[in-house]
Amino acid sequence: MKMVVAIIKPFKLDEVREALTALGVQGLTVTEVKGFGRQKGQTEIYRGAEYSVSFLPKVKVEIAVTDSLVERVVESIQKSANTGKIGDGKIFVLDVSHAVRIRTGETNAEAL
Amino acid sequence: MKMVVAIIKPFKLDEVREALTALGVQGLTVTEVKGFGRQKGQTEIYRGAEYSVSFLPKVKVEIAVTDSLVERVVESIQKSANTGKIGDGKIFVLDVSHAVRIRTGETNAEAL
Amino acid sequence: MKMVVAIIKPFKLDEVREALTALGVQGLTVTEVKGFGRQKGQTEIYRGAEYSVSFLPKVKVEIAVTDSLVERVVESIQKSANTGKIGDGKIFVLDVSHAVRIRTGETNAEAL
Amino acid sequence: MTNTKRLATRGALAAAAFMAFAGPAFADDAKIDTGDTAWMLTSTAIVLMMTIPGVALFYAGMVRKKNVLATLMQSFAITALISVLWMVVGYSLAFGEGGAFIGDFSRVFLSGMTWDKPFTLGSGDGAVAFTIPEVVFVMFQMTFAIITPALICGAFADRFKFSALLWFIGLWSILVYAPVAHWVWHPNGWLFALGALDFAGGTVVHINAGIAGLVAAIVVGKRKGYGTENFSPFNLVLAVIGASLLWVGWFGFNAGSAAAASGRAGMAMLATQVATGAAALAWMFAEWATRGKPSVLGVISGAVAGLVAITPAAGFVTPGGSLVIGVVAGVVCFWASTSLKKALGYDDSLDVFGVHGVGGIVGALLTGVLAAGALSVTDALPEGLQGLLEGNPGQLMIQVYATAATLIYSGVASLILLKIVDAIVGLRVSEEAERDGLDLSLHGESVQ
Amino acid sequence: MTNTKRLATRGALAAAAFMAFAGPAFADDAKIDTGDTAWMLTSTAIVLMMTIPGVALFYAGMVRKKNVLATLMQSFAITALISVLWMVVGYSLAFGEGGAFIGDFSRVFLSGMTWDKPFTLGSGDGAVAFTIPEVVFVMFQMTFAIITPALICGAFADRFKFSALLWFIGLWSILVYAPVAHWVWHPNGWLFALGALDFAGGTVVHINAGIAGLVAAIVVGKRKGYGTENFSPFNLVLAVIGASLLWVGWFGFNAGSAAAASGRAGMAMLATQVATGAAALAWMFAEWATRGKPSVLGVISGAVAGLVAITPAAGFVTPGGSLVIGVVAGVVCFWASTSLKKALGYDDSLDVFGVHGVGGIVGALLTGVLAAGALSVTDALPEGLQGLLEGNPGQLMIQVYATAATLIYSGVASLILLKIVDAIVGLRVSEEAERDGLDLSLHGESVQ
Amino acid sequence: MTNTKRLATRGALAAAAFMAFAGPAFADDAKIDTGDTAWMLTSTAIVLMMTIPGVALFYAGMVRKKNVLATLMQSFAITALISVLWMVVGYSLAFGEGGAFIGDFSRVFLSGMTWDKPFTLGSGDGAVAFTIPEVVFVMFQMTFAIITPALICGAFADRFKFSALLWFIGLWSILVYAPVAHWVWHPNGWLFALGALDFAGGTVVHINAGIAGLVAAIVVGKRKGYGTENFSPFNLVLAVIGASLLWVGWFGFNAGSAAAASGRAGMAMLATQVATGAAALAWMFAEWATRGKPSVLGVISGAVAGLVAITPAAGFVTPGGSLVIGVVAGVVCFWASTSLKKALGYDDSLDVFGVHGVGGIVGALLTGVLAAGALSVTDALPEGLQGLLEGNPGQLMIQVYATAATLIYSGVASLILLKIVDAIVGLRVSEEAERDGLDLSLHGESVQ
Ligand SMILES: Nc1ncnc2c1ncn2[C@@H]1O[C@H](COP(=O)(O)OP(=O)(O)O)[C@@H](O)[C@H]1O
Ligand SMILES: Nc1ncnc2c1ncn2[C@@H]1O[C@H](COP(=O)(O)OP(=O)(O)O)[C@@H](O)[C@H]1O
Ligand SMILES: Nc1ncnc2c1ncn2[C@@H]1O[C@H](COP(=O)(O)OP(=O)(O)O)[C@@H](O)[C@H]1O
Repeated sequence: MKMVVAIIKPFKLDEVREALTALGVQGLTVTEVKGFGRQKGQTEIYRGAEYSVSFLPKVKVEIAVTDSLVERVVESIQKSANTGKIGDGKIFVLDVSHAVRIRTGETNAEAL
Repeated sequence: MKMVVAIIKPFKLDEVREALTALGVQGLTVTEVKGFGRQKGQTEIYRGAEYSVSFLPKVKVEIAVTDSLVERVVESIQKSANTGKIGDGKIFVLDVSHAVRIRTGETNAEAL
Repeated sequence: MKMVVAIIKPFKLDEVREALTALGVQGLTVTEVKGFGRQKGQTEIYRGAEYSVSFLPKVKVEIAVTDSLVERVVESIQKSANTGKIGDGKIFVLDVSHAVRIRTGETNAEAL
Repeated sequence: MTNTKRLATRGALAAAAFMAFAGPAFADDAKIDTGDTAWMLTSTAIVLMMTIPGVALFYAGMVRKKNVLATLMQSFAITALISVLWMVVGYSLAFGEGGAFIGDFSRVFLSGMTWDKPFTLGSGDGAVAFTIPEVVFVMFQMTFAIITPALICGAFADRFKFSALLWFIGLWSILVYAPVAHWVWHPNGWLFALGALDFAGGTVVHINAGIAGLVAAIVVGKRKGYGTENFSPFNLVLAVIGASLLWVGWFGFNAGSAAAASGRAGMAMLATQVATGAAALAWMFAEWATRGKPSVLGVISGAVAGLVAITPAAGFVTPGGSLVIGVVAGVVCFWASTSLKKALGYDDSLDVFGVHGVGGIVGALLTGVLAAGALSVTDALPEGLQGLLEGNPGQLMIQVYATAATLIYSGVASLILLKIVDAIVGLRVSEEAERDGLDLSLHGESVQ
Repeated sequence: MTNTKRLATRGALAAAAFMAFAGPAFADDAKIDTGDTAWMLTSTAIVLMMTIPGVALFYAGMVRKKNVLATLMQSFAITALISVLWMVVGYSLAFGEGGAFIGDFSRVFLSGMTWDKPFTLGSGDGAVAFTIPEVVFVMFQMTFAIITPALICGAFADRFKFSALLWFIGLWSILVYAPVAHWVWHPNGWLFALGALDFAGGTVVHINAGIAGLVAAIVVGKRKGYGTENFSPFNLVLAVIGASLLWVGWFGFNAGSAAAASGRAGMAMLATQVATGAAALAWMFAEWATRGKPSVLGVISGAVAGLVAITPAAGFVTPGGSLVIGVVAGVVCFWASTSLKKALGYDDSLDVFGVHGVGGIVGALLTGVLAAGALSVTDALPEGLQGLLEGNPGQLMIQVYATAATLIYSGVASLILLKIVDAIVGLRVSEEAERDGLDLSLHGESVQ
Repeated sequence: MTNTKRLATRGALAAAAFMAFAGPAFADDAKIDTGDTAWMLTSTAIVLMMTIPGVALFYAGMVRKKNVLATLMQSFAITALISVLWMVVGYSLAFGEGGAFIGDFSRVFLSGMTWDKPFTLGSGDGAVAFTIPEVVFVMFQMTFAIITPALICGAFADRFKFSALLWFIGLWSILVYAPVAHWVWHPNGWLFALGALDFAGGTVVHINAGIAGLVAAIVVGKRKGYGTENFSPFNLVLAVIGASLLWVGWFGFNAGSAAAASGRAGMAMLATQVATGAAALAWMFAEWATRGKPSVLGVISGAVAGLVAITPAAGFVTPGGSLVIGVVAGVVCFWASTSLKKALGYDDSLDVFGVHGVGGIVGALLTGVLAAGALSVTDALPEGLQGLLEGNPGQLMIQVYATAATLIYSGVASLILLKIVDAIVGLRVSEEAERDGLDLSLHGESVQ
């Protein structure tokens, strides 16, 4: 089982979620994060001081999926979150050695 | 060493923390997240428009533990976070290859 | 490839970022989290009730790096985030099996 | 006396009623009344409070997080802009002698304005005499000139360029607001002469802003994601503060329109309170019945609908009449802001038309129905100003007429102004700016 | 003159004092005083501001995030509800002629109310003549009728059904508020006749709301997690805004209760300011000394405690007396809201009893101690209204009596009403609704 | 008449102008004017609102999240503290008869203050007679004594100890504010006698607070991270609410300083509005031109700069004059708060000096340039109070003199007081407390 972690632009969240639902993904977890990368932030003004905002608002989506689905999930995120502009974000895949559904105690694939 | 990641209902946080402390866990990290899953959100009304809120507030708890403790930690979360109702959340276990305590530079088991 | 996850004190974020940039790290993702550990929080007062705040504000920094850089990244965080006081935080290293840059579709090392 | 003439008199008196039923013009050495002046100074302050922070917060509380500051900015910048424009030329065009359609340039830069003796508006038979000095009248009216364009902004929230806003509002204030105010409130104005009843600005302020907002919303187009994305408000707390300050400030608006600390001001305040409470409850129960829950946004919207609808009627109706106006306004504006808007498909972001336009129309017409003569008896007009229910259908026709005239003039003129501004600076921000939010893209700031 | 009679006179005069020491009833063609009317119109506006947004924010700032909107909703909906009820029947029951215990139906729908001449309350010897029209009196009193039930809601915040709230508050306003107001402020009222001193509503508003809140908190039961979970406020900024607007608005409440723009109004304003400042400092230092830090919640709670305690005394005490009342109120209310509440174990969420109930009692009793005759001298009562310190222990006994009567009547009647409403619609939301927060479960909205 | 004498007369008249151009002292049985009193009661209420919640929010909205509550706390605690101190001794030192430099102890605990007849300030030829009772004058002035030190706090926001704040502000109020108020506003005061024009407190309030803030910012030192970390405001919404309430309340401040509900009050209100609007626009366009975007913080800062600059001039200048003052203040304060501050390198956190100090100086000097005699004509002074433009360069010199005197006295005295308080309790929190934020470390609370 894998954990797919995607850092995307916030306004792409709904699109990504729909793309994933279409693949049969039934759950995911979303976190508001700030990203630092090649994309440069806008400049904020404050009483004469100017701050170039180096951290930009991003959204982190975490989806635990069975190994068989990983590839399609990654691909589908890559497509739906893409705008072609710098700052579109990254996808990372991590190993999950065990998963449990709290309500039922089901494990691994059944837990998703 | 493992990283136990649990997505739970926010109001269960204190209970889970106490259960873990009882097991001897000395630290954990908590993030406010939004979850999408089988549990359906309430409907919000806004000037005639109705939005069914698909993202629900959840809490993510991350606990790095030694391999020997993993099983008990997972079990204890599963029990203390359980309400038996849909939306109780998931537990994922990931591998950690290395850990460091910033203050002292201690590593791995001693770092926790 | 590895994912370095560091839980640090919020006011150390800028220092850590600069240290990492000096190493050639080009991107990272930051999340506001609450930490529970050995460091005890301040006491909040509320109309006679006193709550010792057990969760303290921390910042989680996630940096995906190539295996060759891991050691230096960990070391550099450990140095720059260090104050020598309790609560300085932890660094965890996790395995990343795959990485993709959404904009271009580049993978692994090129994706970072 | 022919019917027309009788109506004309009636009109003059209606406005005179609005102007505190003052007697004949004071001799030059007359003294201002300190009590009346105290109340008008206070009213001025609290009507300013209706715009900043009232409208500013009411609107900012309904938008998404990324547009909160830009929304506040609109009300605040408009306040600054109109403060200067009104002094330079607006007041002169609205309240200068002029003719039936617009004032003149006699008060440009407020030259010739007096400040140490009671003020008489207009001249000859129709003149209306006040017990307060002209400078206080100028200030009180300025706060009305400020809030009206600030109200419009809700219709095109989340997508309007700030530079375009300054151009559009500046021109609109001079070319739409000033003339309409002259029509209705200056003794020379043609709607005044016709006998239209508008105690505190149902036509001049609310119908005027409502239709301008609707036109602007249509011209500028829908927000990206309208109908599909969740546009629910970032922080309704702000909207509740805004609505509350609107309610409080509206006492200055309506009771202040008596232009005196009089029983008539008290009656206007009472009518305002009763209608507002009734409208808030009516919207709340209507929503509760049809959507299953009474929302906070609903109850405050209902209150504002009630405040709007009672505005033209405040000094002319009994407490019972206010209750009726409130209930009708609450239900009708609820319907207009939900079902009607959906059916017609325009994106009036914060329901400026649904609440101010429709509420203003409801109020203008019901004033023609419910006006109670007993409240406006004078020697010259022993039966007072009566509405349909007291057997005077003519009044309702006049109200229809005044409403239609305002809708048409304001609608057309706003359209033309928008097209001109669009040609010069463009009305709408870029798609990216809209997505990133106006706070950052227009003003370089954000709410954290 | 027997002692009883003397007291009765004293009572009538106390109220007359409250009513601006007016002279004999005006002849029918008397004119209203524009200055007094201006001040009463203003006072009405700022007392409304005390409830919306004042109390609304003060309370919303102390609850958890999930209940912020529901808490605002309570104050706002109550404002709407009472605006209608007061006009329909509340005013008539409170200020209609009636007898010693309640008014009558003579002013239902405000029929018979006059608006163009000065108003005389009551009739015969005890009548109190005003220089303002009745409609302004109706409006001013309405704002008191609105804030009192809004205050109650803090006691059962976070767990009360919204439907139950409307029922309970509606009935309470008619069956508890109106009679108690009649007792104390109508010349026919038995506490008025007894000579109880209550300048601006210590008994009618604060003790009344405080005890009703306590009873409601006990009947509805504790919040889930009380004593174990961290209930600290989501956003104290809102509470600070609320407390500030309460302070400002209280000038209308207390100085407005002079019913005139008079020196007496000025004295009441000064007493209010001094007591409030002193109470805020007293609570702050008491907390600093016992808990180690001066909290923001503490200093604003102290200010409100001072405002409450000075309310019955405002027109009767010297600046020095106000200082004493402020200091005592600050310390005692701090103790009541922390130690006493803990000891007794009830869950009065936002300390309605600890601040309004206890503060009201402190004020009512200290008025009996500190009343300075010199401030209320009239021809009929050359020594003025004196308290214990000036050698009149009888006044303190009367104050005890009035306090006890209010506590008992309001406590018992509130209990009965709560039981009735519980039987019909149920008082408390489900456990799940409470956990998810009232914003979402009752109103389908949330603060983001 | 020698020139000196003429100036002295002019001075007395300037103040008399400020004091409503009252006639000779009233006979003992004179009646207070209810209209004037109504307006002064109202003004008092809205000037209080300027500090809480006005200044409190304006400042709290500009700091970082961890210091929001501590910033609110400063304004609130100061309000409480000065309410007591002013009554105990402040008023007596400021407005007691005394000499040229300070009042006396004749009004300690307000003993001897009258409340039921019109008040005359000072005695003999220079006496200024009012139509309101002394108690109302005491209250109105108290709100000025409250806001002045509250303004100072912005300069050392984010790093000042709360205990040090109470000491410093308490001493400052007595030893700096009271004397300067006496100099300028008491007929015995030496700047009054000199003929300095200060309608509503340009020197006493703004220059005074501005220079004290600058000195304090320098003495306490820069914030950790100044110049390197991002200090951008947590929630500008609060700052917008604050600025809006400042604008509204300033009508009480400036028009209230006419001490009557008069045409002069109306003129002051108009001047305030025009200057404020112009300054907001001026700052906005200056920023837009030089930084590329018009910020919300900019436009509200501009508005406050305009309010400050028009304060000394409000009753002495024409609408055109106000416009000039507004534009100059907007541009100059923008420059002072950005370029000048950067160049000099001090850390005045919220630009107290840049806005209040510099704006106050701009206003004081331009009053000497633009004063229009026609607005202050009396029988005794047929040409009125004229400025440089009307051929009276002497007035500008006097203004320079008064400005310099205030800057020097307040600067030096503040420095000494700060050093004393530093020695006793220490001015600055620990580095750790500053890092964790003052909310938690000083008050044990936080905004969630
Ligand atoms: N090495 C990394 N580790 C973790 N997160 C990263 C890393 N590099 C980039 N990110 C995240 O991805 C976001 C986008 O990266 P950026 O370099 O701006 O553009 P792009 O994705 O187009 O290469 C960043 O804001 C950051 O949140
Ligand atoms: N595949 C997944 N990957 C990551 N998070 C998930 C996944 N499925 C569910 N979640 C998280 O778990 C929460 C609960 O899931 P849900 O399907 O609603 O109920 P249950 O846990 O009872 O099956 C979701 O809100 C989401 O945050
Ligand atoms: N086992 C753990 N798993 C996850 N996070 C941890 C763990 N232990 C500590 N942390 C995080 O590290 C932070 C610092 O830990 P703490 O025990 O207070 O001090 P120190 O890092 O000096 O040992 C905690 O607040 C928490 O966020």
